[in-house]
Amino acid sequence: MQEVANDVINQLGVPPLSREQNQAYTVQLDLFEGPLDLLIHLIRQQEIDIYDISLAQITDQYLGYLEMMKDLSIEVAGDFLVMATTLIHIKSQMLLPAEPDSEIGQEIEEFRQELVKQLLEHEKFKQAAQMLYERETVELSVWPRGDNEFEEEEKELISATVFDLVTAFHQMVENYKEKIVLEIEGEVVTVQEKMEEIRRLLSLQGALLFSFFFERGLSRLHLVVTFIALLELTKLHEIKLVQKDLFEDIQIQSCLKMN
Amino acid sequence: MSENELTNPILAMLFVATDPVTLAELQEVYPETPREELRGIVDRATAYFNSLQMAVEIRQIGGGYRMSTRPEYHEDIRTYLQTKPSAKLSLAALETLAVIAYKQPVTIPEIMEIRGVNSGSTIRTLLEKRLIETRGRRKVVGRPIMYGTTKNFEIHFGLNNLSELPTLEELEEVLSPAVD
Amino acid sequence: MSENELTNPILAMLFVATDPVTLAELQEVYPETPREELRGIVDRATAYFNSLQMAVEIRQIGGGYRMSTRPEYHEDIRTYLQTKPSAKLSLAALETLAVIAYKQPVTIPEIMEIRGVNSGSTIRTLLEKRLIETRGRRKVVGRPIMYGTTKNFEIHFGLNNLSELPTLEELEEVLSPAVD
Repeated sequence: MQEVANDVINQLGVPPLSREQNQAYTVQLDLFEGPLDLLIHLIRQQEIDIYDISLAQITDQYLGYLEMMKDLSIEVAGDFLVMATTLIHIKSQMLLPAEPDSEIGQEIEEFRQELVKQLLEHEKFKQAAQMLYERETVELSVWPRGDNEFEEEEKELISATVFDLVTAFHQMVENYKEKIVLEIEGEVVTVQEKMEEIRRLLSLQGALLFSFFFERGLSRLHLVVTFIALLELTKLHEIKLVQKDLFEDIQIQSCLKMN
Repeated sequence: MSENELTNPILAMLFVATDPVTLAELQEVYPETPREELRGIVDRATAYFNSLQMAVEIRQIGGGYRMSTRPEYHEDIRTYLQTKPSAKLSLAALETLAVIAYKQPVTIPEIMEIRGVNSGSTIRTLLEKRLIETRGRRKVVGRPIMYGTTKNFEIHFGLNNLSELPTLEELEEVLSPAVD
Repeated sequence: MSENELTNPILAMLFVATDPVTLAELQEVYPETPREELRGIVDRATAYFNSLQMAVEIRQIGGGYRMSTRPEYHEDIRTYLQTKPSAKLSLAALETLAVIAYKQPVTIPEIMEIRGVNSGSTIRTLLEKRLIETRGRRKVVGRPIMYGTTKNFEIHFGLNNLSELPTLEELEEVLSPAVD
């Protein structure tokens, strides 16, 4: 697979992912996804074995780099600052006069080893990302068959995942919140007024859908009043409510002769 | 094969294309090659391909060339296409299902309030697909039926139980507008 | 050709299918044929088809068989379809995906620890592209959601299954010796 990938990549002229191409004097912040990337870059630049890194030295370089970004008015992401704080803390501990094998000394060595471990682990995943990049390059140059001749006319269908479900709900909740905002300045309505409104609408249209009253973002008060008004009109035999099938929308029909 | 260096790329185009590929279209891809030469290449590629007597053949149709399966395999293909589970939901069904999943047990008027539209027919679809079920009646005026999700819903969405459903708060950072 | 009477219909199905065709699907079409025999037929059909060195080849991908064009024709096909090269994943997305692929099921805090940066918005991108999916919750404080890769991940990266991914140790050997 590796050779195939390389072949295709060469053939396609795709530059390999590399963050080592920058010159020492150019600063490309987006080259470093995070503090671990920057640390690895600094270690590579020094050509030191990752196992032999000196915390004091790497801290100075790291802070120097952040300083340079600041001078260039480049905003430094929070993740970089968290690492900076940690490094400064460790370095300040190292500056304290302490006996050679004190607890602090041990703590610092543990931190150093932990950092080396984290950097090595991080590097592996960078390489895994590179491998995925190469595979993706190959796959993006390959076409499966397009829509086939038997395709059913099922437009707009999606095969849903949990993510779709949450996203759909999130979207509706957002819309709903907006709707509620519009209702805050609602005026008082009476059942009588609602009955009049329904009579007027029915005289214009003959029939109404129940959902009509719910689609307009009316307040809960409006909906309750509407509901009572509908019941009242039913009792007066002015309207009848018809549901053609279970779950179908309810139709409000006028019982009065149209003139 | 490849008597001509264009033969294979052209066959690849016929494979990918959803409509018949015309000579004019091929001419656009290969502006250097004279039209008649191009015609010769496609015709010979077609003849060669069809001589292999494979499951697929190239036919001239609608002023172009099209790869399609031979009619004798249509029945098997139809059976195959029917095996594909129709696990697909319309957007309306997905929305209704989302409200039911997060607000269950919930009634149709309540779903309507959140969705802003009538959800009757999608409720039916979801019941048919056994993604939701009835859960008794709400003790309010009209005693509307309440709905909730089924075991099948959990299986469909790969959940062990409902508590695995991400909460809105949790996905807030994931769902907030992408920064990069 | 047709050493077996099922060879051509199966090749026709592979031609028609837009997704990889699995043995389980073929089994549904041909319930009478033993699974292993079916596997033999598909494998031989694949070998025969690929031996013709045509514009299209059959590959095992995402747990099934799929016909697709050979990579060397991508430029001509792109010209014909008038498409630009598809957007590739960002470096951040690839890195996050690599962590998920190798450590799955994995939570956002765990991904953050390895990457050293917040990965919320790339998670969203990967979910939208259906390269990852939720996988229940980790039974630790806060019960964070776990993520894993999807079938679509395998297809996107040309894998038949996850075990085809090189191990992290292998990657170290292949890619790291003395960086230029």
